[in-house]
Amino acid sequence: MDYTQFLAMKQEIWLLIAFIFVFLLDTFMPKKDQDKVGVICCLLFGLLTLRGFCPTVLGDQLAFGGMYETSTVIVNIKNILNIGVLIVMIQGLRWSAQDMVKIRRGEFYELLLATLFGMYLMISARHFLLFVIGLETASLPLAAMVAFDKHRYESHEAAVKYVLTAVFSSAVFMMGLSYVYGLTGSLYFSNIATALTAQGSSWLLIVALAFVIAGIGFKLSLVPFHLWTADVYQGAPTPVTSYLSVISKGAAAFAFLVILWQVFGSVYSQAWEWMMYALIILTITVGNLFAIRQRNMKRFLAFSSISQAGYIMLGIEAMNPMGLSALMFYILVYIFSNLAAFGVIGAIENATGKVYMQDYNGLYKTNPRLAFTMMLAMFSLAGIPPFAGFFSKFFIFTGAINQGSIAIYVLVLIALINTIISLYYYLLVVKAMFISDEESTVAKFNSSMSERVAMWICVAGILCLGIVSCVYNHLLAIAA
Amino acid sequence: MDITMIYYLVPALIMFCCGVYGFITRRNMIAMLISLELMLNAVDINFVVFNRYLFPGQMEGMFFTLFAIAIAAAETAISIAIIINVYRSVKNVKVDDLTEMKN
Amino acid sequence: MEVTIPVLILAIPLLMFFLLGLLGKYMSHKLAGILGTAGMGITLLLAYFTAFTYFFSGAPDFVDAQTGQRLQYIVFNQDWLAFYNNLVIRIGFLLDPISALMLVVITTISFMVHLYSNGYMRDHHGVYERGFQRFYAFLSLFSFSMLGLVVATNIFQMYIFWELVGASSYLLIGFYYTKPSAVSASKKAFIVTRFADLGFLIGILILSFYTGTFNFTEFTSAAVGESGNLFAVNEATAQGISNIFATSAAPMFMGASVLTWALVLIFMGGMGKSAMLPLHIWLPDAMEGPTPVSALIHAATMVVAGVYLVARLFPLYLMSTAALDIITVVGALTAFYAAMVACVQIDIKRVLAFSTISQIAFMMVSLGVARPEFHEGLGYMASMFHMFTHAMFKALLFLCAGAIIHAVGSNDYTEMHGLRKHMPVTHITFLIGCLAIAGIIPFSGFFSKDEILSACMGNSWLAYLWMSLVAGMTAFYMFRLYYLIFWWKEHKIHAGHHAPHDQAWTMTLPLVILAAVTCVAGFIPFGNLVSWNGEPYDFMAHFDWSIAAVSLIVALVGIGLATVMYRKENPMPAKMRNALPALWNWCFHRFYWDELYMFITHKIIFNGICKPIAWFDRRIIDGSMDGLAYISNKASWAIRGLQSGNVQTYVWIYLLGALLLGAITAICVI
Amino acid sequence: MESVGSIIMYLIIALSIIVFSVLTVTSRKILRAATYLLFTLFATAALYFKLDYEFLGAVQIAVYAGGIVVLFVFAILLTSHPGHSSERLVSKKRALGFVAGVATLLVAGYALLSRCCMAMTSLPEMSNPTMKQIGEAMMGTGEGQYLLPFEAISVLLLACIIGGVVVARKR
Amino acid sequence: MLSNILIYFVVIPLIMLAGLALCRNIKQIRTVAVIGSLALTALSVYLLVDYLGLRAAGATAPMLYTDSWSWFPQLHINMAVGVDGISVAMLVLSSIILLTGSFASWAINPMPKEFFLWLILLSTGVFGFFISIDLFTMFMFYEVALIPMYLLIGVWGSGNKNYSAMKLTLMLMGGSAFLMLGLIGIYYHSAPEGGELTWNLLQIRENAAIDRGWQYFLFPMTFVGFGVLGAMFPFHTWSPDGHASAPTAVSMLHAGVLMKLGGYGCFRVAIYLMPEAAHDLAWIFLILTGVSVVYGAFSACVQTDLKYINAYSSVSHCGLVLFAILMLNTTAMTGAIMQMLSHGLMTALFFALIGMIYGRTHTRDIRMMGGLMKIMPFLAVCYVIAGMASLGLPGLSGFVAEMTIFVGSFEHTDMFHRVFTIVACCSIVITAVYILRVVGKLLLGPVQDEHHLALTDATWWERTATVTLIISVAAIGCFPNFFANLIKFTFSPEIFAVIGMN
Repeated sequence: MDYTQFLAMKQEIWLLIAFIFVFLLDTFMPKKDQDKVGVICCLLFGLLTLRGFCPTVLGDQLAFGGMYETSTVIVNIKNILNIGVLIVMIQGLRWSAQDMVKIRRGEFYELLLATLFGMYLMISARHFLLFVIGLETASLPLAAMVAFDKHRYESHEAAVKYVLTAVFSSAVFMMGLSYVYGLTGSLYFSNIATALTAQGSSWLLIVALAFVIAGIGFKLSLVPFHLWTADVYQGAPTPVTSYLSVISKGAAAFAFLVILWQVFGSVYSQAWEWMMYALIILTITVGNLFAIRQRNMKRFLAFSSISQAGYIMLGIEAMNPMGLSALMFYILVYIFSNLAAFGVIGAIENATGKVYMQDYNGLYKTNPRLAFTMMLAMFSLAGIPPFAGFFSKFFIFTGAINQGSIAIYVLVLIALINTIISLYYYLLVVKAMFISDEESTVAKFNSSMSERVAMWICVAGILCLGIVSCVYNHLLAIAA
Repeated sequence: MDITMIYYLVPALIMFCCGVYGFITRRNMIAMLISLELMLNAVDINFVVFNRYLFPGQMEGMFFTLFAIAIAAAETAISIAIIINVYRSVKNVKVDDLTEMKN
Repeated sequence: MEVTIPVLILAIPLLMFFLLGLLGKYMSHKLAGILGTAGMGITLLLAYFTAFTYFFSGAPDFVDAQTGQRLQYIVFNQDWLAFYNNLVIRIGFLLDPISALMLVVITTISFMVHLYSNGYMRDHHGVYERGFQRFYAFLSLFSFSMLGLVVATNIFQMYIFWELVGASSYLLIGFYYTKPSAVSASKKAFIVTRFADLGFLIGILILSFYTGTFNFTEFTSAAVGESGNLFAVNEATAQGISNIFATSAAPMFMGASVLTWALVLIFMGGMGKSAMLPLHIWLPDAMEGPTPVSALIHAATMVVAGVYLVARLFPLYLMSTAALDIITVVGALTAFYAAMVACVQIDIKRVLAFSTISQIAFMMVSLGVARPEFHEGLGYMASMFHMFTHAMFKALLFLCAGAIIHAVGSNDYTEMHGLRKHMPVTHITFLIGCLAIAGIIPFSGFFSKDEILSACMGNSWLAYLWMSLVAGMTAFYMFRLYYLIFWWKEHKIHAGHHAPHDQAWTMTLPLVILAAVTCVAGFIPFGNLVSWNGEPYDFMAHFDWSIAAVSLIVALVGIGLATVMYRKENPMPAKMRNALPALWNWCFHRFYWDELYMFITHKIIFNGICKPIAWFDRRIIDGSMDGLAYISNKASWAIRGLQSGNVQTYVWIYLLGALLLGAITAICVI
Repeated sequence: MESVGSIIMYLIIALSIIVFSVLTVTSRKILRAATYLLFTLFATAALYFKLDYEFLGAVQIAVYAGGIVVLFVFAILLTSHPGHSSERLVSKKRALGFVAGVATLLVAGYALLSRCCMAMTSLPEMSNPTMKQIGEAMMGTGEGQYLLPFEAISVLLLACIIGGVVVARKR
Repeated sequence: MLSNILIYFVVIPLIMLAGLALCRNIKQIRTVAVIGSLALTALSVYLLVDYLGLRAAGATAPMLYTDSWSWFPQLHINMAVGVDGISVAMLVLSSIILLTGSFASWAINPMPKEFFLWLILLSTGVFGFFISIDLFTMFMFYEVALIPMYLLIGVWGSGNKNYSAMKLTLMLMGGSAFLMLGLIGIYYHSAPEGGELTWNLLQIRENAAIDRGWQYFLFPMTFVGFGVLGAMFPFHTWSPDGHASAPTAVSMLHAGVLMKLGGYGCFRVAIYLMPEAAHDLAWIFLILTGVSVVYGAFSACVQTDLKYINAYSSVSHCGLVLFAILMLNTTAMTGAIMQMLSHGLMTALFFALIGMIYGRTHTRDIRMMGGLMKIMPFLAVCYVIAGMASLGLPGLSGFVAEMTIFVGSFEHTDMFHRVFTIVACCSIVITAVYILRVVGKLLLGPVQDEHHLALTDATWWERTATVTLIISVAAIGCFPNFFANLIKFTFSPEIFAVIGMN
């Protein structure tokens, strides 16, 4: 029994320490200093994030008999998630200081850290048991977070929908796993892969795989496993929505990639290639079609994030290092873009309680900075150069086409045509803010320091990530 | 007669399908959760049976089941907490009534 | 020859255009008029000098010392736009008999018109019309373009100036731009000629593609071949040029050789500019422009560009007699048609316009019937001769008409009657013009027309008879006009202003000069100067007295008839008109050509093509683009039921999705 | 060749699993449904015993039957009035559920049967895992040992407790 | 990096953007805009002179001033720049139109700062596109140039601006969707098996590794992709609406420069890189473009909105550009590029004038106006000149371009090309019809609306803008050989060798 193996899990352990620290702080801090919990938590997590970039955490290692893996790529993806979580935390400061919420704000940060821990496990797990635990850790406490706004009915409804779909999908997922186990006799990724290479594809495997894909597809909100998404995003408190839409999705995407490549890589063309084609096309198209009509900004972004998930899947479909790097880069850019959008939505919601698109009419005249940030976010999500979104989209397409078959060209073409639809609805927001002649219903207001900091970070990311090529070059270098 | 593996797998599958049926048809959310327990239980049976029949030399399936039971408990706990929360707010646990957000 | 003078001939009018156009509004009207006239005067002198040098200096550049043959001489030739191989548009200055002749004609008439306009473009109180400077600028632009056209060294240069001439004609016809009729007339003129130019352009494309050159010298020398070798002086041929028509004659299209097609299409351009049937409709309307403009552009210079074009390419046309026959037929029909219409018009400028059409048709016929084997290509020379004389007397007639209109204030002859006492100078000069056009010896028209008839005779007797008839009609309608203006009983009152009288010296002087030229021009030994191959010949040798006598008689008959009918007010015309109402109506309405065109352009092209296309574009093409958006939107609404809000439905779709995904993949893959 | 007793045992277990499952999801009284669930869980525990996983069977009874079902009962009692039975199901919904259940059964069943050589495996010999083995596997860090999941699930449970507290707390 | 002259075409706009962001009032904004665009014009003229000097000194490389800075090395993406005669011509064109556009939007209202910010961002894209020889950066700049249009039209436009702006943006981005696929496809076939892939145009051309089968797929993708921006026949419908709604300077820049991106791209990417497919598939696009030449002209004949007329005229003229490019020979292509220059200038002139007229009369319906020649002679005369250029009057730019195209197109001897050439030729007549119709109704004739009599003629900045454009139009028209030689030298013979022509 070699307990030094825990040292491989530096990031997880630091995260847990932070978690416990916040827990203790929240429990034992005097009532009057409670409002500092959020800031302390942000600072702490900021340090943690910075620490992630230290060279000491790097290095490939398999621990716990191959159950846990850490590598440069994994550390990087965790760092990417950390950045996102940090922004979410900063954005959440103002929200968590509200009267209705502040009594529970310590728990908000604790749950945030706990679910992040779950995501770390999902990413690092090389054994399905650990993976399932990670998955559940990442999704169950989130249900509590979704239900955080007790004074809002939508929050309850969203929580119910989330938790019921989540447990159902975990049941389906585990059902699939049980068949995989039956076929291969192991839950270690490497062993399964070896066994599958030997036996190839079968009905049972494909059905099991479909269940597995459905289980993770739930987290990624791939169509047709996406139906909870919009309702939950709409109902959840805005910081939780942004957390769900970027961090949870990003982690799931990477975990999905690991599972499909490492575990089922050998049955790529025999099993999941076509499944993924179908899912990608469905996801992008249906997400887009639903997004066209939405007028609630959070719901709108929910559908937009569904279709974004489809683009992320293209990186998985590529089955090559370029796809991996493009996926990481896409998630990174997506974090900044989407969080910028949610930052603006949250700021406006906190100040005025308005979340509908028509409330954004003429926003530029009253709150030009918010409008500008929102526009950048929309352009980046739509993939307009020179913003980061363009680069991420371009690279993910390039990565996908690297796979080389004619089918992938068709797939990419469909995805590209869908970008037009998505551009349409992103422009609707821009139109409301800049073009609409109506008087703005949102009066001029000053957003809080924390919101501004978060937005500045996001804007900086949107503007710089693409043009400053070293980020992607780094990701590509480590992926190769 | 040999009680081969399929004899265990099929009842488990039926159990799972019952769970699915219940989950989709029940209006009471707690009843839905009960159906869900059936599904999780079916999964557990599967793991155990595979482990026992095909890979008797190791304990992966068994351990998975062990942990799955814990996970099921956690799931149930948090689900019930949320359902009770909803009950407090709307005095009702009918899933059909929670359709405010749609389209 | 020095380059300076030819360059100046082109540059001065252009300079004047820019000077008057850009700075005109800062000048007094008078200064502008003087500047314009002076500029043209200098150009006139330079052009005379150039022409004189060409014809009479005997320099080896211009005339072959041995044979006495006149040569083509390129004074300068500047590359303007290179396409490929030798296909280069050049801007140059070609001197040969016809271009020298045209230089003289254009500058003379242009100068006269410049001078004349000083008087014409003022009202009776001496107040200049609005836009006077602009008028002179446009005149200068026109002169520049026309000069550039005639001295073109290659067919593309000709096309360029051809277009410029059209544009300046557009500007001048539309000079009174607030008058809707002037605006539509100018538009019509431009579009009709533009349509003709399309043919010209395609013709050029065909010709230049097969010959690999634009240059006239190369066309002609190649066309004449080794035996003629006449214009091939200026190292005309690059490699393989003698084979050009060996190739171009070979490709056939719809039963005719490519060469014929090219020539016919090029002639189409000429038809447009020279108002040949059926592209003549713009010319009568063009009379909406100021009368001096009509004199310059629509009588003397621009409208003969078509004739000039055919003459320029005459050696080529000789290779395709089919094309020449087409020219003859078109010309003959036009001549007759225009003469018919001219007989009944009441607007004096209209009459002159139709007479112009008819006379140009004479020139066309003359070219069409010209063959080297008969009278050494007399038709060519006759055509050029007639072009020259016609320019003079027709300009004279127009300027007279202008003077009359200016005096009376109307175009309608019913307002005139009996002006001979009030305007004696105008009367005499007008009469001279009429006699000339009718072909009465010794006025210039007699000689030129007689040679045309001779040339017709040489080709076919039918052409001769036909053209003689037309000549008789010419005499008739011109004298009809003459009597109607100057005879009859004068109107008692010319309400509102004092009685008409002869105009200022600036207006009468050109009349007198032109009349004088008309009297003597017939005696110029034209054959010495111009012939189709440059070889001078004695034109009297081809003078057929019998034909001359016949034509004289025909003319006299026409005059006599006009005298009988129109000398005094009498019921005969009305009787005639009642006797043949249909014919009269058709003639009066110019055989309904305008209505036909109106129908084609408005009903068929505008309503039948443009509008449907615009509709198609907005509804079908654009509609399908909008339709895509519409479909996406509809689809979006159609599938919104998926998101029913009930979590159990969500789960159901989830599970079914997973099962289908698995099952379908499994069925497909395994 | 199994002993008759074993076969009878099997039949009882299988039958009760199936019957009680069906009853769980069809009974209209919710408390009764919870009771049927309990029976199903007991039958499952019996199945584990029959397959020689005594420890697992014990856990099943302790955690599931003893813990979760009690939780359910409390929840039911909290949220419903006594004697309250659920209304009749909408037939459309029943059809949906039926389709989903049968489709799952067909697809997964066909998938299982298509690997018939695997499905027809008969029961091999196996030594009962001793508590020592189980304990070592639970605490070990090597391959086939589960210290890390064990630790991880503690975080999960802690997080769920916090979450449950957050949600259930009155304000 | 800054030692390369070309990079300044991007750097100067970026500096302008920064400068504009700091501006406080309209005066400063104008100053920045004018100084910046003057600097760009000066730069482009200097480049033109220097380029010709280098060529005269015997530089024979297909592109000069080439330079390449690594950007995403593993993906072989570089910021690669280089120009040949065509790009130089386009750069000159763009800078002139930007300059005149700045003058034309002298009194833009409201939000002048934002307007110029977007306008300059747009021109950054345009300049970047023309100097790039790397497909990725080219594409990036291409899209940078497209998107500001949405806001420029949406905020500062008129009429049905929301719809138009959305339609324009979506259709153009739709084109670029095809384009992106085409470009990525080209990248993956840019080198022979095992070779180093590249985005660099010249390198791809040199490798000539795209096999014919793939070309059949990639050529239509790229050609249609760029063709949408070049207003190719079924995909042109954004143009009338978009132009009609756009503010003056935007119409100018869009029709004058942006649409040229399409033609330029078709040539530089689709045909240059995939000549075989171009040769084999040209007939499809020849039919489309040949039709669009007359189709646009016919449509223009019945429009009553000035901008619609001009937009359809652009469809016709730009159709001619693509038509000529597809003729695949030096002469026609020279003509195509000249037509791009010519159309760019004259259509910018048109839109500037229409904007100025609209700014005064507040209507663009030709039925509501008349006799403007009397009221605003300067603008009217300029309009006539623009019209004359458009209908191909010698001495102005339209003529030389069209003639070059026709002569080039006529080099094909087969019936198909001949027929379509003649069809295209017909446009010169139809063009005359609609131009004269407008001139007749709008400028000539009696004054239609008494209120118009009080209107004023052009202001000094408007005069500056129009006169600059007219001089440029006349310069091309009078000295075509200068431009023809500038362009012609560029056509690398090898692509024609591939096609088996010239």
